[in-house]
Amino acid sequence: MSALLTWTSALPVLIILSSLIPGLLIFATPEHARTRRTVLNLTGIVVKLILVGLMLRGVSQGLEFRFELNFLPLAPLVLHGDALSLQFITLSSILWLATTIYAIGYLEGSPLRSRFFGYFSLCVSATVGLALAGNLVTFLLFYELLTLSTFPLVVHRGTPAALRAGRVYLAYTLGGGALLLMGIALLHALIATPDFVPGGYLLQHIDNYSLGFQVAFVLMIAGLGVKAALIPLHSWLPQAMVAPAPVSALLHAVAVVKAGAFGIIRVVYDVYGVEASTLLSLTQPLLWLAAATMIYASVRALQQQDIKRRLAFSTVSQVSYITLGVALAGPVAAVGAIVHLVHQGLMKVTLFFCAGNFAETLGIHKVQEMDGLGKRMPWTMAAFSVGALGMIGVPPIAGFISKMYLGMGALEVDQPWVVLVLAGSALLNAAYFLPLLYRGWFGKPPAKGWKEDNFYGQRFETHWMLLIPALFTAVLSILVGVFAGSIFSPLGWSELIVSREFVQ
Amino acid sequence: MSAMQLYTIVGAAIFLLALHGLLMTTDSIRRLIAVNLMGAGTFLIMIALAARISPPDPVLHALVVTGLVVAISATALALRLITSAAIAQHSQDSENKGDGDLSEDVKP
Amino acid sequence: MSGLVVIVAWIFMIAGTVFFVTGALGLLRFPDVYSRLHAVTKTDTLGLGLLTLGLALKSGSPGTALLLFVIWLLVLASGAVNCQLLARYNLELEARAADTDELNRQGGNHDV
Amino acid sequence: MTFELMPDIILSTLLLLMAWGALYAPTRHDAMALFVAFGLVVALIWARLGAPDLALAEAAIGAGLTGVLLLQAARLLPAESASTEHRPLWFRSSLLFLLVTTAMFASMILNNNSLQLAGSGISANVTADSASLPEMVAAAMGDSGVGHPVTAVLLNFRAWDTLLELLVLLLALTGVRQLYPGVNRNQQAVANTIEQTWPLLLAWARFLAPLLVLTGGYLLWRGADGAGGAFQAGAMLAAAAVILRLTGLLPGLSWSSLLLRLAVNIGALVFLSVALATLMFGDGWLVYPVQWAGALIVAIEVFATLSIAVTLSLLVVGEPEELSA
Amino acid sequence: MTYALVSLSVPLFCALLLTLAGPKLDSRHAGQIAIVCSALSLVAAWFALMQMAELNQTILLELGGWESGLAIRLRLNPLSSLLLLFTAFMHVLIGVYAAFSRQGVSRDFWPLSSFLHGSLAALWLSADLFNLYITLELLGLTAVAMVALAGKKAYKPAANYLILSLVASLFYLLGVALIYGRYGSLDVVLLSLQTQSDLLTRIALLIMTAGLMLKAALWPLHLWLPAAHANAPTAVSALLSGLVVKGPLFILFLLWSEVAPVDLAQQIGPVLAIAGMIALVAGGLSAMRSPYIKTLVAYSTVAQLGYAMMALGLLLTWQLPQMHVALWLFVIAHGLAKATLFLAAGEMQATLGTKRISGLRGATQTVPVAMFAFAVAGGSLIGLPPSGGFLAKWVLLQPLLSEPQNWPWAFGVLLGTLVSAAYIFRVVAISFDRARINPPDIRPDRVGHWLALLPALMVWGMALTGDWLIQLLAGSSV
Repeated sequence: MSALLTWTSALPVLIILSSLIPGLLIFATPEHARTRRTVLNLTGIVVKLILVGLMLRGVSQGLEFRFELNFLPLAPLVLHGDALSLQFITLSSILWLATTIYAIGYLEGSPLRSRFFGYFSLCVSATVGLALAGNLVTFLLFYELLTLSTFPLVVHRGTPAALRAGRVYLAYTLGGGALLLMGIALLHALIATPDFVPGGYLLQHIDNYSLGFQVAFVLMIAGLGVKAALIPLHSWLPQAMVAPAPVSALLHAVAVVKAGAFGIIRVVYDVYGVEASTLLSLTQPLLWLAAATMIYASVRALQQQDIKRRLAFSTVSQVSYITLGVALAGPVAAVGAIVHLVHQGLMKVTLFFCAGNFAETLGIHKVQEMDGLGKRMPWTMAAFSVGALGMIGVPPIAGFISKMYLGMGALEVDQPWVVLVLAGSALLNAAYFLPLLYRGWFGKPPAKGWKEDNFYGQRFETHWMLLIPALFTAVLSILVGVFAGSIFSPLGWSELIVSREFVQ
Repeated sequence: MSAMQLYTIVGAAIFLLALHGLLMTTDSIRRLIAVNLMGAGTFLIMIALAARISPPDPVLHALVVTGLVVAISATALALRLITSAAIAQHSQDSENKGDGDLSEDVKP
Repeated sequence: MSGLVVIVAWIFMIAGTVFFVTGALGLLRFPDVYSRLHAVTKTDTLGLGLLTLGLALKSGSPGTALLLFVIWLLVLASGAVNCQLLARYNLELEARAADTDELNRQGGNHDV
Repeated sequence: MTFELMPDIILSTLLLLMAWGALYAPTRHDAMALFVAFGLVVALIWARLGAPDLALAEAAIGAGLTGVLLLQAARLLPAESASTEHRPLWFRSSLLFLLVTTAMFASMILNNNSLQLAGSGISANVTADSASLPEMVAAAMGDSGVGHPVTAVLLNFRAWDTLLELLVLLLALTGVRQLYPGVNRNQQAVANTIEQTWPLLLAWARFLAPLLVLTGGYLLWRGADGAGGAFQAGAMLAAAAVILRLTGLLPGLSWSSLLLRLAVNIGALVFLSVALATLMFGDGWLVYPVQWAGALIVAIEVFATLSIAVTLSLLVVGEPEELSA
Repeated sequence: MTYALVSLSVPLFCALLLTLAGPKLDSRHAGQIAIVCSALSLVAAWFALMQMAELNQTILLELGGWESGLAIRLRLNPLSSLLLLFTAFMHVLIGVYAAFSRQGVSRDFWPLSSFLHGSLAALWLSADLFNLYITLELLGLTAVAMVALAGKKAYKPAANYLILSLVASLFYLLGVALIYGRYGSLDVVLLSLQTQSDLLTRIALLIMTAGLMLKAALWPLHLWLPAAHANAPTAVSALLSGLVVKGPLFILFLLWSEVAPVDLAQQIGPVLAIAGMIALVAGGLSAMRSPYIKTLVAYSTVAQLGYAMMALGLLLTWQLPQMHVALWLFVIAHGLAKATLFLAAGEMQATLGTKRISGLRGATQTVPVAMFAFAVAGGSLIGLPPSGGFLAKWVLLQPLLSEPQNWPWAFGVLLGTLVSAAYIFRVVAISFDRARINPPDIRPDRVGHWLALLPALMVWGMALTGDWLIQLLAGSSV
């Protein structure tokens, strides 16, 4: 307990509390106290950003941030801020800022906003806790809390359709959580639960527990695969589209999906280690699974008529890029995977914000209804195009860089067929994104006007709180792409992580 | 075949017969009688065991006395419960016949 | 001398049991409640008297003899009282049954 | 060998027949009557097996009070619904199963002598060194404070069981009291007593009651060094109270009177305070100082008898308004 | 040992005084006295636990000072002291709820709950077979009397419960008689040295196990439980499910881990474990199908006891003493979680005026705190980290997963988790339905809801003391 005294051990806890405490306070604020709720939200975000900045500076100077609380015998609760977790935290904090502003605008005047924002901040604190987790048991703890805090968001509207989607979501995520628990318990039974060690800590036990490790790996990947939306376990994601736009943005760009991917990165790099996983021949099947997910999801995206469902399937395929990069088990591919975690987050959030704007302002849900959108909402359409092009991999937007690194990584570990898959997937991305852009910019607006036309004739094309976040993340994904070379860009930071990962 | 063996077997026979009676009958009073018979069977076995030595084993006798008091107090409670349940059921039926079944769950 | 006493005791006891058996037979054979009551109580008291007399003789000690005698007195009293009570109760039952029949016949069976 | 077993065989067959009757007699009244008779035969068998105080307790509690309870319940209960005339097929087949299990148990008892039933008595049981429990009891009788071994076991060696026993009685009464929540005093009591008690019955009750109280007191006193004790004495006094209550001679005591509540609780209270006293001042929980052991046991027994008698009579003939708080 | 005895006798004295006071005290004052007594007993139990923690070896006490075998033997080991503390803690929690929630309880609830506390304490401490019979009987009668508190509708289930409880006790008594006949001693410690696995001991132990399984409503013999627990008053059903069913389980554990010879225990182990697994699934399925809230919670008791039975079965099959840590962690975590489930269910039933689960639509808005308590307690039943249920499941899983041939049992635990998740989230999902909200009849009783939440927070707080609990329990193998 004495570890609490030094500020380096207190910082991780403070980061989690910085979103937990405002969340609990928001639960208590009555529905009409709109300003107090917004103030609480914003202070929470600002404090978290400051703390994350502090930790960023500390980690780059090589400080050690570690907090420990005994929980299970040989498996204490450990919060450890290392380079990988920091990247994920910075991503989630920034996107939490954008999504909160967007949500305040989006939910203007709708009921139960205290409950929504309460669970919203609980969800973010679970994500941050998950990122900071120092060993598998702490990871499991925050993984399950993430499920519990996101379920009320998915069923926020309370309609029968939302409840059905919520039940499917719960069935998958709780099932996944149970599998993950089994995997972690199996590992704990074999070799207890030490902290995450860059390069993995299973190598020396590999000869006497190889079967146990393989089964544990399959269980854990299955458990994490539910949230990372790998092939057989992905169908909850499109159905969760029934939730309000900020929730789908949060789920698909910041919290749930990324938690799954982040978990896979942790398990492969910091538990098994690249060497052990190749020895146990685990990476190859994972590679095939990721590739299959990429192609299958892109094809399914083509068939979707609803914009948000199309974006959902595109997320399923994009996240499997990360799994692909991890499964390639090469340093360059690893950089590609880790940087794609950030890039995909930025681009996908922009796309969801824009989809939300279209639905909220002009009541557009289907792809056919997007004709002539560029004239009525030029700024949102521009942000949408930036996101879409980034997804396809057009330079200088962020998507291009991660795909390039993934391709080079694949060549480095001489898996040429992966480059083909990447190219194919890029083509499919283009196939399902370009028609939207074409309709938006070159299509004729509907003769008898839009279905609904809110915010017409105001200074901005839609509510300013909906527009600003979309533009902010679009600009960010461009900047990240352009200044990829600098140290402070996600690419630079990923190279720092990978350099520590593959140093030995 | 000594007397103790005979009585142990008879005790067991009564126990099983009473168990059979408990499972077969539906009337509460008869099931209660069956339980009392089971008790008597068990106590008979205990006393047969006690009678194996010339001054019979006082510990077993003490156990049986305690068992008897448990039996009477439980039977008294059971009988009172059964009669109150039957009276409640009786008044409930007559009340229901009066104005239809009061559905107690979700309000219309 | 004790041999003689034992034989006499046995004779009394056998006589007692014979009375018991006749009482039981009476219980089975007699048609209505009152005669069966009569059979059981009368024979039991006499049978028990003979039995206790035989046992008292057999036991020899005056203490137990007195005790047996008191037991016999108690059974005698309780037998008589119970027989009387049961008979009276039965009478009442029959009287009540008779009224209800009469009521039924009189008012037709509208109140069934 | 079977000749001197003849009375036992007769009694056993009688017992089994009565048990069968008590379960499957056509009407409920016959079943109850046969159950009371069953209780008497069991008391007879126990007396024959050398347990006089148990036979006494069974006759008083098992056959007597339970019989009154059953008959009282029969009066209140509506007629029995399904008559058990028709015997379904699986009823007979389960009887067969019953016979088979009894035969198996009998063969086990007969040939493997693990219960030492056939032998002359318990050889010092399996481990030679430790004396069998009855021998231990006989050895420790000296400073147990009483002469009769059963009372010594009940009130000294296993005093904790008897204390919990008194609580069981108290609990049964508390349970029964829940059944009459709202009954208030002025409600016309469902006359337990017969409307117009016949003079003969009154006279008989007046004769029996003092006799019962006398025998109860004798049993309580005799319990120290012979067959008897708190439970049997309590049962006798309860029987006396039941008779007086049924014939209306004894007025109903309502639960709101402190006296009744004190009487019900006194036994357990005294016992528990003795236990606490021995824990605090003596040298252990329920460790009676040897020189006062006899006096302590008698004191406990007196209060226990009082509370048993009152509790049993309330259980058997307690009126609704007597019991409702 | 004196602390344990004080912790035992305080509730008994309180019960006697409350019956003595009778109508003089109204329900509120009686409640306060009862809560003070349980708190006192809690403090005494805490000191006993501290004494056990640092002594870390069993204290035996021959009652009445007679030599072992003749006298009844009380035993205090870390396990029984922990159970004493747990019982006292539960009584304080539920007592506070019963006293201060608007639903309230009748006056006779207080002496009965103190009796329950005393008889449970006597059961945990006793190490004498016949003494266990009497405490079992005391427990049964108190439970029946408390079920009868709920008024007319509860008399029939209470009568049925009493008859089955008597049958179970007589089975147990017959087994005790046979064992005494065979070995000539009633003391658990002495018997554990003498018992051999011959035919008679086998029969006696089987008869006793049947009786105890009927009393503890373990899977095949559980049919009386839903009716009895669903019709009892709210606070009573929390006590019944949380504590009363655990008494016979403790005796079953004592019987098979000490009294029975090792090879007999190893034979019954798999049977109990399989029965536990079936209980998990069968109880869960019937919970999912039941249309009423309280019946769902009652069936979930039957299911969760499946976990305990599986832990006991595996403990006996592999003779791994540290497995009993998982068993007792389950018992404690289940007790606390089930208390909140029943209290929350009772509060929702009273506020929304419906017994049915379909009537809970929109509960997150009409009765938010009660629904939150239900979800939190449900989380512990499922075993979501960092709750007590998770702790118990984690400790149970360790030996299962260490050897590949034990993995099917781990699959059973996984199945149990999914089934319990299904029936808990069935209720939680319905409560989020905003389309057809079922408006409350009366204003929700804020205090009662928060008090219902208290035990659930405790079970989630168990995570902090998890390590210490496991060390303590592991210390006392038996």
